[in-house]
Amino acid sequence: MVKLAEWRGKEVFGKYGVPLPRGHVARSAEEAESLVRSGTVPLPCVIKAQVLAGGRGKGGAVRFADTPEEARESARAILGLDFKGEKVREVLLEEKLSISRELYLSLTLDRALRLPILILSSQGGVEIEAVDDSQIERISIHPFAGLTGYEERRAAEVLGLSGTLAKALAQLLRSLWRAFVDEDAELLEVNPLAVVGDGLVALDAKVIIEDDAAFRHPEYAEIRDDRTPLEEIAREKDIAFVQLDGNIGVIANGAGLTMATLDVLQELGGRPGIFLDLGGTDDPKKVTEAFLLMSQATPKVVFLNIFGGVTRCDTVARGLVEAMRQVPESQRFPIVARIRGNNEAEGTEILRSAGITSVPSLKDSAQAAVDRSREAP
Amino acid sequence: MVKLAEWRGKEVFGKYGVPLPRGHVARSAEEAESLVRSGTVPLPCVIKAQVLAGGRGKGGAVRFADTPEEARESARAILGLDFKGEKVREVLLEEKLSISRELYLSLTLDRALRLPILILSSQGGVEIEAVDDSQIERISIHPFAGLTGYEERRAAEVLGLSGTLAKALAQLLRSLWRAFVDEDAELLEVNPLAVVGDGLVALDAKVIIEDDAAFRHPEYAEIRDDRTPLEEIAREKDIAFVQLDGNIGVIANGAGLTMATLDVLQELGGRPGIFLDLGGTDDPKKVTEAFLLMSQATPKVVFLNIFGGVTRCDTVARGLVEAMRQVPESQRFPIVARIRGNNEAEGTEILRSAGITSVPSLKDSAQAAVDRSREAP
Amino acid sequence: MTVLVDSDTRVVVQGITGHQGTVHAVQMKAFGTHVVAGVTPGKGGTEVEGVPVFNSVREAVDRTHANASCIFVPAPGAKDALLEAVDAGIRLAVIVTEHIPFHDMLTMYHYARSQGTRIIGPNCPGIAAPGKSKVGIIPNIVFRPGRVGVISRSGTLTYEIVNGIKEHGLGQSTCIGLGGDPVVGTSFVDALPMFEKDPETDLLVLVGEIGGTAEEDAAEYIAHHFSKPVVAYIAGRSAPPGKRMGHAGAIITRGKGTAATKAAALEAAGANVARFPYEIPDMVAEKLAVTGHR
Amino acid sequence: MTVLVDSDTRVVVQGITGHQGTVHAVQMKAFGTHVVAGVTPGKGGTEVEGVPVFNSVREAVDRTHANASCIFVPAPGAKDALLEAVDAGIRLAVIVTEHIPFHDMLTMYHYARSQGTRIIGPNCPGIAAPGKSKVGIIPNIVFRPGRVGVISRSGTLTYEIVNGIKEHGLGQSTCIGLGGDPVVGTSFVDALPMFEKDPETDLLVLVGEIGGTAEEDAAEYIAHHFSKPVVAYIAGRSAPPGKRMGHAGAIITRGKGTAATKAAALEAAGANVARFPYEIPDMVAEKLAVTGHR
Repeated sequence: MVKLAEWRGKEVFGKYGVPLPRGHVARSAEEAESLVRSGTVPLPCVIKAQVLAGGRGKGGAVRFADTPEEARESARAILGLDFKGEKVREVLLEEKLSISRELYLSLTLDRALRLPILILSSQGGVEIEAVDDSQIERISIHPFAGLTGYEERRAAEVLGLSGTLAKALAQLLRSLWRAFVDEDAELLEVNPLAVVGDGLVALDAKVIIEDDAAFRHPEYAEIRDDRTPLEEIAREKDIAFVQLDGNIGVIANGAGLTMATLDVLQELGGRPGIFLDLGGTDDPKKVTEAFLLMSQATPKVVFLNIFGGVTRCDTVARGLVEAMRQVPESQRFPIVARIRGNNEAEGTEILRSAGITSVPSLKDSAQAAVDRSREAP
Repeated sequence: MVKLAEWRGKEVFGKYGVPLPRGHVARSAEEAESLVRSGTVPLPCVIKAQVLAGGRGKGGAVRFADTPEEARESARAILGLDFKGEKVREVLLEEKLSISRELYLSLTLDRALRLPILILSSQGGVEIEAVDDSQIERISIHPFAGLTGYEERRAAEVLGLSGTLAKALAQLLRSLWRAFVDEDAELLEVNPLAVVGDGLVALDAKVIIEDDAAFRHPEYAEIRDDRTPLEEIAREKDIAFVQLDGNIGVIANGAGLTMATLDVLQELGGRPGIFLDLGGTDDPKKVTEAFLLMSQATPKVVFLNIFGGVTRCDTVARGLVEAMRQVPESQRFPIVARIRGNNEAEGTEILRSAGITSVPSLKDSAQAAVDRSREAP
Repeated sequence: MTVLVDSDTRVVVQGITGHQGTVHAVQMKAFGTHVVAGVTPGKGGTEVEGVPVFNSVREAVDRTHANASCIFVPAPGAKDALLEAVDAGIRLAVIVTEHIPFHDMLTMYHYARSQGTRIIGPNCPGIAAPGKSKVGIIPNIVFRPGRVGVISRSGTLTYEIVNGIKEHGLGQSTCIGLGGDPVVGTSFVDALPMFEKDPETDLLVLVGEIGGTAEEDAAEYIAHHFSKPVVAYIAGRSAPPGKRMGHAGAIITRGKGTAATKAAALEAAGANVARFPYEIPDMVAEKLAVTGHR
Repeated sequence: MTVLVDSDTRVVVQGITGHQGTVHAVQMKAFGTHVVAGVTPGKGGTEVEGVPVFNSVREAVDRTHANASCIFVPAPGAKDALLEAVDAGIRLAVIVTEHIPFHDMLTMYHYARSQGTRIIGPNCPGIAAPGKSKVGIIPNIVFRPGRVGVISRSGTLTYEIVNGIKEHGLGQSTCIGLGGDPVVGTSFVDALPMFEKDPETDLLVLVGEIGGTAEEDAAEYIAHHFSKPVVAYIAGRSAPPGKRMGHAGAIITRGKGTAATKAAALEAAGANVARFPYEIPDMVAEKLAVTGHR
């Protein structure tokens, strides 16, 4: 998924006509000051760190300014902060508005209903997880009907809006609905949605675009999300790769089998640290690349657990042997292997020639991997 | 329905990206000449009368020009023509293209399927009614699926287009489909759709917009269609009014009853000439207006056939009496009345007071109307 | 249930606070219909002629167990009203509203169908089963309980014909006015199987009109699947081709859908086609006598 | 028909000329499936491994009476491929393709449903009934005819478990890999009634994973409507919250949909939940022995 920073999310909102505070992003204290001096951002203003993690207000990543100098100093204080593991490289400066109420609104997918769902609460401005369920309304939207007038009216009722504000809400919902569909969004969240005078303003914007729709959204291609550098490389090579906190590297094929492998290792007392899902491939090169990637993550031991379907056992064995040839002696790691399924015999034989024994039992092989991970280095 | 003149239809097409010949509308011979001199319309060009009736080519309403002077003279020859009852007030000047094939394509509604339908033929440039059914392909489009790739491929196959031309067709179909939906069209017809080099060009454009969708298309409000002036007045007053060739005026309520009334009169040897459907109303003023309108059409006799439901008999009777008070003696016409249904007794009594007898039997009253229509004036 | 409605039908009137909505809510009640709720957004909590008004159909259904809707909401809001009824679980929606753009009706029809809701209309007088229930606007005075089923694309012409049947001393089982728009929720072909199955219907009167091919399709169905006698009438024999005759559906296009083709198809399917509407009651009585009914 | 497929299933492979399409067409044939046609626009008239290729699904259906489709068309064209299959009258579509945007799947799912077509997948290994038919990509070698039903959201983990059942000397009635995407055509709750009704299934193995509430919903169904013994396994116990685990569906959100909540719900519904995947065959054998089967 592509999680957009607040200011990028607001660009998307703006494109669809969602009302926003006047504001601009800045990448330096000086830029922040000049945005205020030029009147692009009116005073008083708020300066917000552009990070993906929540809880910025409490975490000191949001400040206020009444003068250009204060804007500069606030931006300076925030830029370069390490906020929950993210380095702050951008701040968003926005006019400070006089807010009478804070509401919550989001659009996402309800998997069980297989319908987009509008989530609403009159308790905005706090984490929605903390709001009591009785204060949250869910309105599913059928893609063939689109957002209907009666759903708009229901939303206004839930949020306690009437008259001009109800009309503003209907307009905003239509904008968000169009954005949700046209941008292939996974999540559009406005929290808080502020009542300002007789209008509504999206004070924050959380936008997640679906990865799978990337082919029709080249405009998001260059946007960083929350992957580690190795995860980013894996993504380019179309390998699912997640770094966790542990020392056993796991290479398996298929999300379910990979997860089950991690589970087994953990249940047996091991600490799986890297998970690498080959997916379905019959290209030995991809397997080689996966192992080279794994070698950069410096696992103590690697557990290879393959059930051959689309991915054949001999393909994996060949890719592994080639990877071992390429990895420098110093970066090598012990390998515990279990390859089953299509072309199992050939794969097992190829591994044996390279000095690696494939143990058919998942129980025994996983135990062996855990044992190796506990040995002194 | 709002039938657009060719040049207006092409404006709609252009808005959605349908490829068109370069051209411009002109309302005088001088304007035609200057369009050519300024290069707005390249030479050689074609000059076409902007009328709604078909068969312009054979009817002398299409001419060609190689020079600005010829353009002026051709425009002069066409402007002011009386073409099948329509006075030519506008001509469309367009570049003359080198055409290798002429195809047919339209989008309309299939009532039985309740689906939009794409009609295609490789035999373009002639009236589609004249094309053999085996040469016509119908592809229905589901509104929830939209126009799909496989439908586009099927269309290309039917029209015998491949490669670049198939891609051009897909693009054009998508444009037309969007226009059909977004403009609330009843009919979009391109005949001929011309193959020009390795592209497609819509040489003609027939666009009919649905009347009922007028509330979301104020842009079509001022466009004339093929109503007579009296029909236009009726439309403003929300009365269905059609002028035919006959001398009996019929005022009834509801399309079905009105048609049945005309049928009965005709079967009995009468010639119904004006049909006026009051629809459902309980406003005597509307009834009065309907009679005043009828009086302007100078019928020999008027047959009033009402079955009271939403429209109550007493309402109709009151409206009629008021109308008779307003119509000058010279424009009065004899009235044969039959009013049945809701509040029949009151209505009948009101008419009797005004000297009009309501005959309950449709058979007898219709016969009376026919008899009156045959009397010497 | 006779055909679609019976004494278990519980009606919510959408747009009840409008003039037509109020008038016909009263008329439906007078017919014996259980009019249990009205809906007008913003008017929730009020009453119209003793009928409680709610802000939404969902609320009306939750509170009154309404299972059918009669929609009077003007055309620009009609699509929304129908979608609301469908989503609230209403399974029969009679749409009286006229002038609904057919593009809207396409969405309404296919959406309702996918969710299992039957639409009658739009631009229709609705449905009535004398002695049981009426959802719509057909005048109460034309009815009398009996065994003649009526389906029609017209409004007032239906009243005329149904009234003629009553004045002849016969009565109706169920009468449905399907509406004459280009896209209707229920066509002849959709309605015919219900009358075929209905044990309370002995004979069917089918009232068609020019435009479209609904009558030709009905003839096809009747020929193969309909066992009861049919008396038919087609309006529009005198209409000139291509002229709009009030109903958007009543356009003769491309030589198909004429009164002549429709009448011929129905006769070929075994129906008796009346030349004049006032002949229908006699033809019905005769047919019933021949087939041993009545 | 066992569950969805049997020896009357006639498969058209959409995207047959692609590498995966060809490989699995061959594998399906080896399984005994009637692979009657392939479709690749522009390649009509050719053959792939003895299977005739057509330009459109309509043509394939007209010529070969295919009644099921196996879709390998890459994600950007997958929606179109499915709509084409539905419109051509295909009533079972197995979508192997991965990375289909869920917005596309919403249209695909609701459109297919409205037209009466069942989708399995997307991003799924498909369905197999050993000795009868296979539509999809599950390796042939893991199967053996028997009386254990299997439904799973995973791919290779399913192969692993089904293979374990075979190696234990048991066999399968029908195995369905539902796919792990956020929007799937067939969920556990949709598949459970088929296995309940299937006379060839004595016991069901349910393989779930973290994310969503499909397993909790399944538990609810099992508790009230499923009479056969259930052995379950949930993958992802060790997954940290909020990390994407390969499947778009495998995200733990808001404290719901964890392995613990799923396992607890299934146990409360009477299922036996395995701690390790390799325990499943023993548990199945034991359950079958207890209930007197086998």
